[in-house]
Amino acid sequence: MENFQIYREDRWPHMFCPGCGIGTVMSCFQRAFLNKGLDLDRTAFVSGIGCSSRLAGYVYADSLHTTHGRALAFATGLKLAQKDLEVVVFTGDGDLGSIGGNHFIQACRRNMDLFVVCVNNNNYGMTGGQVSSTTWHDYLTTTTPKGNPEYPFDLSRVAATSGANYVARYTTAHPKQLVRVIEEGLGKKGLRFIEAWAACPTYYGRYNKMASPVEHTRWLKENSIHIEQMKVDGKTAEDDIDLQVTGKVTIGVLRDADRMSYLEAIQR
Amino acid sequence: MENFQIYREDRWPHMFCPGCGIGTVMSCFQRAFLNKGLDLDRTAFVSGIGCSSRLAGYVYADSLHTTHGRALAFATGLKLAQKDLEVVVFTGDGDLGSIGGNHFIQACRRNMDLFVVCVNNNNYGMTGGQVSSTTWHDYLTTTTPKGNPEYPFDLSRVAATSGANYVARYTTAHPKQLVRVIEEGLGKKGLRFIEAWAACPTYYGRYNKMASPVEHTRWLKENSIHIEQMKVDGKTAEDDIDLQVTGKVTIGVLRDADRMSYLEAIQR
Amino acid sequence: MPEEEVFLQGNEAVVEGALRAGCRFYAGYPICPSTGILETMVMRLPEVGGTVIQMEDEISSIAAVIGAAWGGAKAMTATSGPGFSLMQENLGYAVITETPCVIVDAQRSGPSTGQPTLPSHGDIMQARWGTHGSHSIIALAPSNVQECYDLTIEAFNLSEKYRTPVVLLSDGELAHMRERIVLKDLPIVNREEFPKGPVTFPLGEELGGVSPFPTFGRGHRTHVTGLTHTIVGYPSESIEVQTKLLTRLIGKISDNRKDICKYEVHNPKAEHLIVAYGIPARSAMELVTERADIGLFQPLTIWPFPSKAFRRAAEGKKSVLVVEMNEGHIFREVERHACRAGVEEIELCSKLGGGIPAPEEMLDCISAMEGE
Amino acid sequence: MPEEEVFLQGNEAVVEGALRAGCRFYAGYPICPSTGILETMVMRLPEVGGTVIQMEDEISSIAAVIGAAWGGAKAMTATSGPGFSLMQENLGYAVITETPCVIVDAQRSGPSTGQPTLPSHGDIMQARWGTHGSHSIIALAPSNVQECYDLTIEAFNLSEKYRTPVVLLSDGELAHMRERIVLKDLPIVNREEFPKGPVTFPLGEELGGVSPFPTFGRGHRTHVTGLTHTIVGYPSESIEVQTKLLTRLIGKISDNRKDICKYEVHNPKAEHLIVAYGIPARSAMELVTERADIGLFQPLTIWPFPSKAFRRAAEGKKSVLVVEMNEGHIFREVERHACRAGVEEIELCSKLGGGIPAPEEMLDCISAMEGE
Amino acid sequence: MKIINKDYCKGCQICVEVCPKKVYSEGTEISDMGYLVPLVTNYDKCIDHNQIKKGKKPICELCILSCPDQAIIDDSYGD
Amino acid sequence: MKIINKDYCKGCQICVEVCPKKVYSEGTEISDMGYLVPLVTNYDKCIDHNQIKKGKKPICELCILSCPDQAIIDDSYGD
Amino acid sequence: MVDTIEIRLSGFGGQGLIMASVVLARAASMYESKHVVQKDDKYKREESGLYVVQTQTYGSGVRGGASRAEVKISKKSINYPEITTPDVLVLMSEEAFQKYGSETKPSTLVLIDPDTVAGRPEGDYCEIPATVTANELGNKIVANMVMLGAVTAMTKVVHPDSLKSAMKDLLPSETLELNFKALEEGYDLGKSCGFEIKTDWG
Amino acid sequence: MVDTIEIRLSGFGGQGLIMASVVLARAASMYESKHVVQKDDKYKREESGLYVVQTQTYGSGVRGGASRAEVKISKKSINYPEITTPDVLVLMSEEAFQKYGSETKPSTLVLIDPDTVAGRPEGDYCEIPATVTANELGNKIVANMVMLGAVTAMTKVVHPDSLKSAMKDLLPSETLELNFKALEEGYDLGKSCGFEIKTDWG
Ligand SMILES: Cc1ncc(C[n+]2csc(CCOP(=O)(O)OP(=O)(O)O)c2C)c(N)n1
Ligand SMILES: Cc1ncc(C[n+]2csc(CCOP(=O)(O)OP(=O)(O)O)c2C)c(N)n1
Ligand code: SF4
Ligand code: SF4
Ligand code: SF4
Ligand code: SF4
Ligand code: SF4
Ligand code: SF4
Ligand SMILES: [Mg+2]
Ligand SMILES: [Mg+2]
Repeated sequence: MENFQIYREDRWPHMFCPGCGIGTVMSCFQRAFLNKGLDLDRTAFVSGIGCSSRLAGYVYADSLHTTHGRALAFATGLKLAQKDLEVVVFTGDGDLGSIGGNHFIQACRRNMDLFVVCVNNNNYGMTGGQVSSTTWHDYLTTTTPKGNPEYPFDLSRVAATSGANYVARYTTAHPKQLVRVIEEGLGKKGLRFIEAWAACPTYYGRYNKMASPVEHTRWLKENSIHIEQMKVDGKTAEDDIDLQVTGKVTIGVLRDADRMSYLEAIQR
Repeated sequence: MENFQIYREDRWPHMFCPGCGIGTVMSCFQRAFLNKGLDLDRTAFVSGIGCSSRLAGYVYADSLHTTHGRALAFATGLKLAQKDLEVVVFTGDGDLGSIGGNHFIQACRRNMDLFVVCVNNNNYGMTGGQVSSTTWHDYLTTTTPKGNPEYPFDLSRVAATSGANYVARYTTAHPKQLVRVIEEGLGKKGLRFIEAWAACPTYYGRYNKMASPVEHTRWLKENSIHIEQMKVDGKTAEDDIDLQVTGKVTIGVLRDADRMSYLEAIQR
Repeated sequence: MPEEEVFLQGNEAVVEGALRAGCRFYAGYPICPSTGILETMVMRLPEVGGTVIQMEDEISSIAAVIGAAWGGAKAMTATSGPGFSLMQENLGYAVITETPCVIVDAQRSGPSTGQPTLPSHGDIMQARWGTHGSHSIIALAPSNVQECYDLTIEAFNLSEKYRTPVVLLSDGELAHMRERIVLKDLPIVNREEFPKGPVTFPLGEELGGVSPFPTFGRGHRTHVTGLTHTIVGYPSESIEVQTKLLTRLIGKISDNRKDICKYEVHNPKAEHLIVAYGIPARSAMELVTERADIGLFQPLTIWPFPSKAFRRAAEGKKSVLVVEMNEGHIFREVERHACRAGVEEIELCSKLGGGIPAPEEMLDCISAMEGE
Repeated sequence: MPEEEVFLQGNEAVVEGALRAGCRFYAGYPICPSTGILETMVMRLPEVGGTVIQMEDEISSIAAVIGAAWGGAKAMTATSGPGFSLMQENLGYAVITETPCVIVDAQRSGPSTGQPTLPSHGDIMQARWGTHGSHSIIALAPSNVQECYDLTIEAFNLSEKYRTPVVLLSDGELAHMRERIVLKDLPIVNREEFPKGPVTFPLGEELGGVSPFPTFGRGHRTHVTGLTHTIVGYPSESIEVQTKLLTRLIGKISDNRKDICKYEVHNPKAEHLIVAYGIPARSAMELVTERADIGLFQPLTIWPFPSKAFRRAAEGKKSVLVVEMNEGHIFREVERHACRAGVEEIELCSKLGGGIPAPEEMLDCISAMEGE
Repeated sequence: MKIINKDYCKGCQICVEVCPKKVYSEGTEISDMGYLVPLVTNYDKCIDHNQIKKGKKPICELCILSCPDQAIIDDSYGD
Repeated sequence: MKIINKDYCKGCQICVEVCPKKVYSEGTEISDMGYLVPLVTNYDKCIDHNQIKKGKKPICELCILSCPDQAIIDDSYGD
Repeated sequence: MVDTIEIRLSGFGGQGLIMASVVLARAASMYESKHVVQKDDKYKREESGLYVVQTQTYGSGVRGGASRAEVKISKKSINYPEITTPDVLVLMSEEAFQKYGSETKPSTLVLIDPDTVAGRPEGDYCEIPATVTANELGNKIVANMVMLGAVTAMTKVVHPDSLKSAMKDLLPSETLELNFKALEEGYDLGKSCGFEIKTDWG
Repeated sequence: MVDTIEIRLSGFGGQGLIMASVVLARAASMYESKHVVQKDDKYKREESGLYVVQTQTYGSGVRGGASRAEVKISKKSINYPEITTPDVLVLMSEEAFQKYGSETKPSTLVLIDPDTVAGRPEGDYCEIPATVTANELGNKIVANMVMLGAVTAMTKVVHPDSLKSAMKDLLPSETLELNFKALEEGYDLGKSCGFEIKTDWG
């Protein structure tokens, strides 16, 4: 299998730091996309601003690298103007969960027919490692030098509560599972949300005692717990609102519904 | 008991339409505020834009009537600059749940020490009855002449999932319960969210066969179900994401947690 | 399409103009006094196979419009002051990505929430300068319901021809005013599609700085970015690339003033010249039809300001009076050009607050000037 | 406070200026090249008992700042182009509610995302006109690290004195440049508190249109609104009220130009006059120190433009050259005033793209002008 | 006695609807503001009236809390 | 054979970490880009190598999927 | 004989005055002989048509508050769209009377609904019991059409048939009969009033 | 003898060149005799101090890419802050060499780290094995200080003690010893190189 079947090799090596989890998400996405047999000419990629949002520019397809936080709104217009185009959104925890939080929940509520991949590296990589809406409580960033006083969003639960049809979360320490849920999500309608936790060793890693890509990846593995395991342990998903009860982030398929999608609703 | 203990009688009669539910929320809030014995000189009111947001201007206290959707952000700054001031936010479903959705979920996530009352009349009253993020699926508004293709937010569940400490919902058909939860919420820390469903007979009512205030109020009563009753019926809260399973909106205290509030966290 | 005579509000005329121009996507958020456009679109656009969506705010409205444009649709949004402020960031994105689209700003009395139902022209300079960074923009200002229709079509045509966002500056008075108009069968400019296949040749080197449009989903595999980009669309941090890009983007508008700028001149030989656009131009017409010594220069294209035409019109005038429903926006343009054209008396007749300057008020201004 | 000599980046100097001016609240959102201000504030502000919060975006950052101002704090935010665009709506809210606050825009090369790490001056006009509706604003532009400090203090002082938002227009070069400066012990203007008790007497009738500030929580029971409001703060839909309000709001800035406007003139007798602000003023200084025939007018206050002072400086000049890192923002102001002052040759030396005009480039412009 | 302030009442009839004791009736006269102001026709049935009479605290107040216009007062409170 | 493209590899060592068969080792040489590129030292232990040898589909691929730089290919695939 | 007539209708929201003004304006604009469109040479056919501008004020948010609508009708092209002192002033609420009652000129025709307005202007006026008449017809909602009928009778600014054509365009068909009836009643009330304005086309 | 010296340090991110430039600039600015501050009469003490401007370029997002820092030091007030052709050019990566290697004048002192740069400029240059030296000292992270030492030796632009004072301000104290050592090694390497620039204060 060739590595550059959907990416622009003329732009390689890419801009991401050594060990940046975004690259792993790229690999997984490519594999799922190819498995699914989708057509690059009939797929468009939309992203916001951030390291993770740069991903769109590396796909050898039509891609719209937009403004910070607004990717889903651009994607909504694109999808509605060309309803049979597959529209994939690449975004980051800052782009989607901080400045873009409203477009995120509204798109989920509308169950807009978009496929969304959020690379959640728990901080703002692009601007140098500031706190984001998913930075863990008490963790260090350049703007929380004494530890983050805030609590993180559980982006996937927010998506599910807002109404997204399909919601799954894994980390880059789970590449094969990522491939599987991306593939599964690509086959569905409505809003499909894949949250991929990823290492940003350059900042989040460096400030939180996991400076090397390997350490950061290990941290991801150790701090995640499968939703089925949680059930076994007798915890409900609600417990992880602030990652305090379980101390870990839930992974797995968190919602798989079949509500009328936006396109279905307007085409009734 | 005097009617104008916290309101500016010099601005009476107020601007709200006959039978507008905002007025009922006013009455209930006044009662709870007085019951709680809070000091008007040490309470500030912040609101966004919309009929419901005009409420702030009627309270005889310091009040900041800001820009559409941003009340919580203004309130955050005010609270942090004067940490012992009680800050109350009045907002609407459009102001809070549509344009202001991001500030809403972020303030909940931060568990910012604010008391928030959202008058949810399921549409934009101020601008003439357009669809809002809480308009029911298939209901009519001036911008959904064939019925709303979208599904509504369950604002209270969004607040709870985002991390608000205290979340309660009632309708103006439940004035005494509203008084009770407002009073209860005023005594807590962190973000306290009261969602008050209210009639907008002029628009939402008129377009949806409940043109008179009385009909609209009846609709509110008939279409709500207490969370305890749901449990009895064997439904979980999740069922009402799109008001389809139960066909009704859940009322009651939906979350009552005791997570560290933002002020507590930064003052540790 | 056959012509039709109709009795419409300004907001409705905008919608009819948009439909005739080929608009097939509309995204918006309610705000007085532009709401009527959204509410009319919701009824009208689906009838012609278009799609309308009420978004969660104005930021996402213009974003959706830009997205739709890349999906191949002629697309539009409408708003008023506060919403127009929120659109500024993405307006700049449309500029740098050369996305054809139309933004209507039905101006109300500001700043901030101000007086939502009263008209004013306080957003004229904002339309030109509201987004950050060096750039150009096209903006048009109708003064009656017919022009609401005509200029909406013109806005779409210019946006397609120059691959640029175009702003239509209506106001609270025009929005709701009803007049009888003709839905004229005007020429329509359609998007020129980028040649088949991937985007390989220089963008924007054709057609005097404007390249054909590589619609998404047709195999062009275009990368579109708000970052400074090379002629094939890739991000670049080179100063040279940025200089070239901006020079072209600004030049494609300012070098084509002659084609872009529409204006009217009345009583060209009069010794006093009034400059007015929008509603005040109507009040001025009242004077012009009565007094031979008063002329009118009415820019229909506000940005780029028709500077050459204006300088011609201003030459030899005893005085130039700018009448505006703001604190003097176009006045600044007029002053520099009129001064360069040799006019000595250049004054502003400003109406602050949501009113419309009456002909008598203009006369007062002229008298005041003469009395000086 | 004792003076201190330090070696700082422009961003850090802004923070030190803010602290000395009494800033006790900061809300911001990271964006290059302004991020250093947020990151420095996070370390420094708590040391003096202040509060910093990183908000979810720029809209909420400026909102929090305005909220904090009403809570009694001197408050500030900083951003760059895209974020500044997002702040426009609430900037207008600060204007109409007369909220003292400071907004720093460390300008980068735009439009849109552009080149985040390169400097430019593409937001100059935006600072003046970016929000909708008729209004006024104060904006200052430093050209070195010392001025970053000095003018931040000046910005706070002016914002308190005139109860208005003040914009500090720095840029990507200044933000990161390090120079040695003195943390001078400059005079500080503190907020004048509204007399005890409810707000009953006319707002803004005192002090030449500026009223004392009714801080929240002190029993004033003030209603603050972005709607047009009467002198006691209640919403009004009257045209008359709006006219009065806007006349006062605009007048309190423009009528006090003399007090507000800071500028420098070098080689006042030279026959050529360069107009430059920010970094290009430094390049111009290089020429001015070498050539007696070249003078420099450097506005430190960009808005309101020091028009009277400039007209005085321009009178009798053979030529005026405006050097800008944009497509000619201040040029438009200069052209009208220079023309009115009788100058015939008025040219723009524009540097588009994230570079800094070198002294030699300015010389080329002068030569080109002479050669004409 | 429950008193409806005619300068504030907008005739929404919510008081008529919510009162469990049918204390209010629809009214007949149009106020200066143009609204049909209800009448207090059955005050003696009012729960709170009877409470107060007994020296107890009001316990119903549904009408007062529901009235959107702060138009209803009970002047026997606080006696 | 697994091949690491020296022009793309940034020496993050993730492949070394994730391979269950310890096929990769840390490496010794700095590439032109300035990174320490791992070595493929135990290819015969590679799960997928053995799969392909058996004519079966690759089932592991952890290294390829994990590599953030698209730097690893297996040139025996597709044979 | 005037060549331009300015009509102001004022009252409170819900009385349908904006609709009345739109009916009148549409009638004058679309159904009176040849039509004209402003400001465009190709389309300028001055023959005998009427120029019309209809405007209205909105209050923000508040429903049921003051409402005002204006129609300007002329044989000449209409530039300045606002009305300063109207030729015809309809007052249907006390608030409207307080606000606009005095903005008249000696020739202004003032129509007052005696049941919704308490005050009376200093000069001449005419009482048109529109609300009562409408009530009698079965629904006070058509008081606006009663007033419109009266205005038309007194000004002849448009032919009643034009009004009916406009009403057909604008009103739900099941309400047409009632509205026509109201118009006619109003027309009679207006005629009986004795005042009139002569336009040069009426 | 020059009255202004322009120094450009270039390489890739992570080599600490920005830190080196800040150390140098701070040393020159804060620790060399009398100090001066620009553009303010009250504070203008021209006596014998140095004017310093330090600038740098950032790439957006990409870490480990090209990095460049510049210091301009003068006895005169510094206006134009940018460097055109440097008096001293330090090259620590091949990419930097490709980009800046030719932006020199005949008098430019070019310092190359032979182990990280493959190419060589046309004119004179001096090889400073900074990375190897740093490695030998125990951590290649201090290659920047080796280079800085060399630059100082060849230009005398600041006294080494000034550099050490600046380093104390800027570097974690536990790393100071190693950094000082690197500086000194670099100083020796620089001295042994033979080239030099004479400033009028050096
Ligand atoms: C309006 C606006 N505000 C701020 C920025 C600066 N900015 C660029 S990327 C970014 C954060 C991106 O975070 P995330 O989406 O998590 O991406 P990451 O870099 O972590 O992958 C910010 C704040 C911007 N470009 N635009
Ligand atoms: C930026 C901006 N966009 C739009 C508006 C127009 N607007 C005013 S109120 C409102 C909706 C208010 O809805 P909600 O908060 O539900 O209040 P309601 O009137 O229903 O009580 C809108 C869209 C505005 N003022 N500002
Ligand atoms: S800064 Fe973080 S997110 Fe950005 S490329 Fe580097 S490692 Fe990845
Ligand atoms: S429009 Fe609706 S929300 Fe607004 S005042 Fe009227 S009834 Fe209330
Ligand atoms: S509830 Fe209040 S406003 Fe409504 S009818 Fe009764 S008294 Fe009047
Ligand atoms: S207090 Fe209760 S019983 Fe008495 S009038 Fe009011 S609603 Fe009726
Ligand atoms: S995972 Fe890829 S980039 Fe990282 S060391 Fe291995 S081959 Fe190199
Ligand atoms: S495919 Fe699996 S076993 Fe083989 S090298 Fe890669 S990670 Fe190791
Ligand atoms: Mg991130
Ligand atoms: Mg609402």
